[in-house]
Amino acid sequence: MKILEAVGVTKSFGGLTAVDNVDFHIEEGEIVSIIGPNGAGKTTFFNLITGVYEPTKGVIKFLDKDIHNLKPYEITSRGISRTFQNIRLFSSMTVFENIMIGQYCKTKANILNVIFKTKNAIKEQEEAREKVEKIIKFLELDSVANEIATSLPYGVQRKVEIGRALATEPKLLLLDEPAAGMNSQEKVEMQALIRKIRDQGYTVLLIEHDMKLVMGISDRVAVLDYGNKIAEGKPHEIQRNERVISAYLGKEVG
Amino acid sequence: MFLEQLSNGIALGSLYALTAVGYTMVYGIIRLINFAHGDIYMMGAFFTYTAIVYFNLPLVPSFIIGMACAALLGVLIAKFAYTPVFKAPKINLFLCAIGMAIFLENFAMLLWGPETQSFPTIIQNQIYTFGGLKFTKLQAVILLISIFLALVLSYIVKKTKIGRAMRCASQDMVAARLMGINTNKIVFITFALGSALGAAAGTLVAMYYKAVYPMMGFSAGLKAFVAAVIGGIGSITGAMFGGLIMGVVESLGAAYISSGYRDAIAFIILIIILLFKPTGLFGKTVKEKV
Amino acid sequence: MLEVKDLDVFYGGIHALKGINFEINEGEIVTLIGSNGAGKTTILNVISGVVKQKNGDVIFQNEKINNLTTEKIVELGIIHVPEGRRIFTALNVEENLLMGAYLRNDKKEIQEDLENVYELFPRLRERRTQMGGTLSGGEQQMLAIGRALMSKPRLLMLDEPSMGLAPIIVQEIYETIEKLNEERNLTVLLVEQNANLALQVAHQAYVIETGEIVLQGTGRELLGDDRVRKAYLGEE
Amino acid sequence: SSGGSENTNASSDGDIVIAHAGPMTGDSAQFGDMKNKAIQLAIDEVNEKGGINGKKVVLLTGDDTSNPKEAPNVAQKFAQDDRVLAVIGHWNSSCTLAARGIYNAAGIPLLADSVNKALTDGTTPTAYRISLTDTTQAQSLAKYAYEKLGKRRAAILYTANDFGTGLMEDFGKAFEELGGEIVATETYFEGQSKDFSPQLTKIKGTNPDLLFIAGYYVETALIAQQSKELGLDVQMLGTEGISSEELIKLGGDAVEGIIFAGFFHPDIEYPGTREFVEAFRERYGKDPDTYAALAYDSAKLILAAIEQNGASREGIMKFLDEVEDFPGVAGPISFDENHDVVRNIVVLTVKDGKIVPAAEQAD
Amino acid sequence: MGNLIDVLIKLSIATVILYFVIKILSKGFDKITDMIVAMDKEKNRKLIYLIVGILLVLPFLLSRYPYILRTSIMAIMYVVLALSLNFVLGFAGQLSMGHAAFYGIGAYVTALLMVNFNVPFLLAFIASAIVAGIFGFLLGVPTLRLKGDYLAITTIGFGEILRLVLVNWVEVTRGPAGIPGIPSPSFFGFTINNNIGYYYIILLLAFFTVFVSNRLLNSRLGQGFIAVRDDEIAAEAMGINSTYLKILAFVLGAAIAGMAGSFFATFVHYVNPDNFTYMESVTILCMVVLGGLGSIPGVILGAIVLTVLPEALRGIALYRYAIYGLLLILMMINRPGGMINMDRLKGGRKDENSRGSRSNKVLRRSYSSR
Ligand SMILES: Nc1ncnc2c1ncn2[C@@H]1O[C@H](COP(=O)(O)OP(=O)(O)OP(=O)(O)O)[C@@H](O)[C@H]1O
Ligand SMILES: Nc1ncnc2c1ncn2[C@@H]1O[C@H](COP(=O)(O)OP(=O)(O)OP(=O)(O)O)[C@@H](O)[C@H]1O
Ligand SMILES: [Mg+2]
Ligand SMILES: [Mg+2]
Repeated sequence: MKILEAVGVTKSFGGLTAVDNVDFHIEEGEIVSIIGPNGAGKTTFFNLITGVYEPTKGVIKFLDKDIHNLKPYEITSRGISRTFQNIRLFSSMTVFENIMIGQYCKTKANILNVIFKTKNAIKEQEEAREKVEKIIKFLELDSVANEIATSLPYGVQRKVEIGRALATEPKLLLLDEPAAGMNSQEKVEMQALIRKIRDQGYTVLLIEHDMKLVMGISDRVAVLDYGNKIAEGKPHEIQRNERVISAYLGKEVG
Repeated sequence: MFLEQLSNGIALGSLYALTAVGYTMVYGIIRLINFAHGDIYMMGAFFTYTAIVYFNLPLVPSFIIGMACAALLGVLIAKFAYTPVFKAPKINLFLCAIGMAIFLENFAMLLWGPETQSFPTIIQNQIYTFGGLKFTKLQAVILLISIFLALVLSYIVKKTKIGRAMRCASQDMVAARLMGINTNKIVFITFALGSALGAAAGTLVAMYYKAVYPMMGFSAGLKAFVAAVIGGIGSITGAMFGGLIMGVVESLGAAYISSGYRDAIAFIILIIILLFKPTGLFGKTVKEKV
Repeated sequence: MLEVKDLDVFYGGIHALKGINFEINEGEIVTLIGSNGAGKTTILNVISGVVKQKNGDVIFQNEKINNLTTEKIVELGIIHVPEGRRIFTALNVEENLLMGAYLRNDKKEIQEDLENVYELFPRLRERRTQMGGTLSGGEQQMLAIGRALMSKPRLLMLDEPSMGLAPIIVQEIYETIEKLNEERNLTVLLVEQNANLALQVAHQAYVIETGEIVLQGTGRELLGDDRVRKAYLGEE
Repeated sequence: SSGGSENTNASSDGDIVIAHAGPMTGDSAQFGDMKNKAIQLAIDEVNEKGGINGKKVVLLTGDDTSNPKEAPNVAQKFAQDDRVLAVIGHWNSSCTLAARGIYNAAGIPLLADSVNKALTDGTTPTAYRISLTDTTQAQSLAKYAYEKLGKRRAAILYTANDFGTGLMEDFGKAFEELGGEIVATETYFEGQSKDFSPQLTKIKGTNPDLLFIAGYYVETALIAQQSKELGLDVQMLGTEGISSEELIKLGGDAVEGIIFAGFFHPDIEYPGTREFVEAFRERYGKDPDTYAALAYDSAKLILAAIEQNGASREGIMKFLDEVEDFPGVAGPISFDENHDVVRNIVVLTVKDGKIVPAAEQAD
Repeated sequence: MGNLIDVLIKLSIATVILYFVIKILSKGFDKITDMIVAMDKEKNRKLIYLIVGILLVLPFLLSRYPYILRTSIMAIMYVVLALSLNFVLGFAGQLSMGHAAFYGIGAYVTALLMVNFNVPFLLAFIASAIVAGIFGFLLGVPTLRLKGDYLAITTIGFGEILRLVLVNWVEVTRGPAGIPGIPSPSFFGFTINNNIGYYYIILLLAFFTVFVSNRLLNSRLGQGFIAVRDDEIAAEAMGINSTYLKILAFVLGAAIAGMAGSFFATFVHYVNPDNFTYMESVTILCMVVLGGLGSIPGVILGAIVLTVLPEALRGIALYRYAIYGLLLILMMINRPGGMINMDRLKGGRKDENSRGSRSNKVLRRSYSSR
């Protein structure tokens, strides 16, 4: 089943068309990667899906419902969650608290419940804590759970971002360059982690410049260049695509 | 009567503009609403006043002394009160500036006494008419000076190397240093310049109203701030226009709506403008890339 | 050319660098590799004066530069492309590049170098008047490197230059680094996560782990080292 | 120049303590400063003669910064201090109104020169007023303007505080009752407004024959200058709030001919007036103004009360209730049953750069 | 000018003394902070009981010092006001500089209702909170579009407009003359007519405010506030409706400030527009930041210190406000996190080598328009 579908999506900034008439979809349970040169429009495409930008043209459907005019927080509560290319963790919070924020949209207590500490409010808070603890275990972040998130090394911060996104219990997870700034060994671990996440039943859409990771993990790869989708297919097909090689991969990988 | 009110407005507006230009310039560089700017303006006026009244110097040297002392004061303030707080959150700097404003007001009161002092009359007020608009000589001088300063400052900030360095320092001090920019120097130059401008404005206003007093900076500072924001804070030409717009709106508002709500009208205009253009008339919207 | 002696750095209670020693000869490419949080960035920050050490010295051309301010260090020709790029978001691309040449006064050569940078990164030429803050991640990275080149460095320190760049650009950047090194005798201190690439171009390499140098050798030597292959090159 | 006076003199047990509460910092500090100087002068004169019954008199000063929030704090501080026998102040009506309840509860006599009529509304019997109420002043001025000056079309420019608003309302009412017309009413903010041109331009358009300025001297001086510049050439009438030498320093030629009310003038001599003026001048290098004179008289009243009835709060109030035609430098002082002073305004004008009594006085 | 030297000498002495006082006190504050953070639940509860106990018997200890009692009442009232601003500034990170307006609205609503319509205090009190809350909502709306300095000036404008309405709308507010003769509050026929009574009313309100702040801070909403303050875009991406939270903060803050205003009106029996100026807003702002933005014990301490200090300094009359200004500056330099700042302790790794770049940027983002 198509979990996400984009039809004719376009985004212009003034004179610049960052995403140009892109058709795209992803099936439930897939890992799909978007690659392309720097400035091709990948991050912008993520921003369109998550409601940070509104498309200039086109339709984006999530689970068959049009989402292109929803606010980011509404889209998140419908089940799309993301990480950021430039890490954006909450700087005055610990790792635990950062991830706990992901549970915000899964809890319901309003101001009165909170002030009077109703039974339900306490209960849902407890449940949220348990879920977060599970996620922390899953990501092996136990040892840094009480550290201020932004004082940690980049690699760990990326993991925390993933944890935070998972905590919103998304149906579709968008990862923007999760392995950037990691060494090869860490990339291998990241690859394993993403696979593990998919095996838990999440659908994953990935932006990444590390070809080893992309090719090793993706069910399907889409390539953007100057906002246009210039290719789409299985990893091995993409690796051999002339246009992709000249625009993006360069000689070595190709 | 409309034309008369319009000239009143332009005259008043040029006073606001003059103060706002210095204000906005300091803001542009260190992103600090320098709440003490109004009080530096007051100190500048007092310095000139002291030179004239206590040391019997003629106007021009006194004026220059006033500006120089204010520049020095500005640098001292930046060095001892502001730079130590640069690393802390924004709000601390803001409070530091408020503290400085309170301090300067009371310091001036201790030195010169609380009462309003009369500023010697120096420029005789001739009246010029200009297509139905009436100006006194001093008003014309003030308007010309503020336009001139706005032009010169815009040029410095936009086109010169030091101006570019100023803009860099305002965005990222560490990165600016990595370019070889001596950011401390830049900050001090900015403050010296901004404070000298403040002193010039303060002195001209004191001459205009023939009065100096310790609290003169308070509402002037607030008004200049409003003018700067209307124009888009950080934009020098914006401050110029913001000041003029505010002067005119205030005068017309006082005349045709109600003098009691005069200041409220200025703020209402401000809020309306901000609702339509959240960064002021000339402010740039630098959207954050996600 | 540069000598780092017994460097100790603390962040609050954390001992981030524990007695680091190494040197760089003129004309060399030296690389520091190591896992996340090992202290690589901290070393560069100490050299460029952004972070102050507790103990130890940094000596550049036989002079201690410990106590110099960042801008003075830059004047000596030590240029640092920092982690996280730190381009000026409200300046446009060309203004950013010109800021790199802040300390230079040779107008004509500046123009030439500007052309060279555009040559190297045609993408930047296309984006000349765009505000730095709205560039894509990779474009910003190009801009940061280009800006550093504009300052005619004698020692160029790059912190993870390949991060976030398309493979084809990474190759180009490394080619450029080698070219500058060969043609202009530029000395380079390179911090990289992509150990494979870095070790290929490096004359000398150091492996840092939790604030200490645990291995050193030429690039080739380390490429062949088992421990390195296992820990950093992701080979089984 | 002056740096204001020191706050407390060291006091020891058994000293006689009276207090002054008023603005020593902030927008109106100049007024508090003048009053403090005058009170200190009166006290020092007594102390030079050996004090009262051998006891030294000491002044405590409390700064209310013109802020009605601070005034009660000052009041409470004095109220708690058993030594304080009486309080002179506050200068702002709003401060007096905010603080009077506390003085009343503590039974401390309060001698105020604030003009708002609510002040002596009977709810706080320990409060006395040594200046005229705004109403009385306004009525006298309206009558003078209508009958003596023969004006019929008055424009009013008033400061937006209780002083200005009260005067504006009462003057307008009285002037219209007499048969005159109020052609314009405009306002401004004390201490903040420095530009009056829109108001004046508008007033000019209504063609008045009198401009009544209900405010203080700084703004009145500016208003006079700006009306000249705008070509508004009309008789100006001011309040007691401008009777200060500073008016002329600030206003120069522009205030020449302005007519205004006062409670005091050095040339209108009563017993002690000349000595007071000279002593003040010698000590502070400037002429005393109305507030200084009234503050001096207040201090003298209290000191006389202590001398006669002993050092107690009740004794002072008893004295104030009974006093008749006490010889003040601003004229004889008696209080009516509301505790308001009984006196008339003097009409002053500026002639050749000097404040002089007007040729014709009010009756 | 003759006294230049004199003034300078006195101020320098004051600066040096202040500097050392702050240095010494800082140690104390750190101790307190450590203590609060390290404290377990049981101890915490005991300490709170102790403090509450002291607060409850305080007025009897002070019965012979009405001035101190009055100052305590004012201090507690400012605790309420500072905590109410803390909702907006500390929780939601919105720089509001017109907070005195809500306080003024509360005071005037109570004054008008009680004086003109003989409404009982409790009703007037509730009405004050509601009306102030409505204005909080109105002011909250533009903040959705405005950031940092632009928001600051807008809130200043709001405060000034409100004050001008109070001054000019003479028919209703009696203009600058203010409204005298506001009756004392009475509950079920029992009238509060001494300061001990007022003390307990305001203490109750303070307890209520602390309670609400505390519950809120430790809830999902409290965490949501912090997230929005740190990085609004990321917060939205995590499913947080930042619009709702910001407006909630404004409404809550305004309503509680309105309650404080209502209390003030009956306590002083007189309201006047001059009570609710821009400087008043600034004073409240200083209390929050000086105490420790976002930290409840910090804000409480800030309010107490900044109420008591000017009273304590009355003795030095003319130098009082100059020294107040100096204190602000020195505090910001020597103790940027405020007196008691829990965040600072949590992130205890920060020092001069800190990842300043990153965290600084975030703070910049929340308080300035970049
Ligand atoms: N807010 C904006 N305003 C103007 N231009 C923008 C904006 N955001 C992105 N762009 C431009 O749109 C293009 C696409 O940017 P985007 O961030 O989507 O690239 P990307 O594919 O993610 O690149 P990278 O791999 O380098 O991160 C770039 O050229 C960028 O400069
Ligand atoms: N400002 C700071 N405050 C606290 N700890 C810090 C700070 N900066 C760095 N550290 C710590 O110092 C150690 C070294 O950090 P550094 O950034 O130098 O590592 P790195 O090798 O560059 O890692 P990365 O690959 O993530 O860039 C890490 O443990 C890091 O958490
Ligand atoms: Mg991207
Ligand atoms: Mg690093």
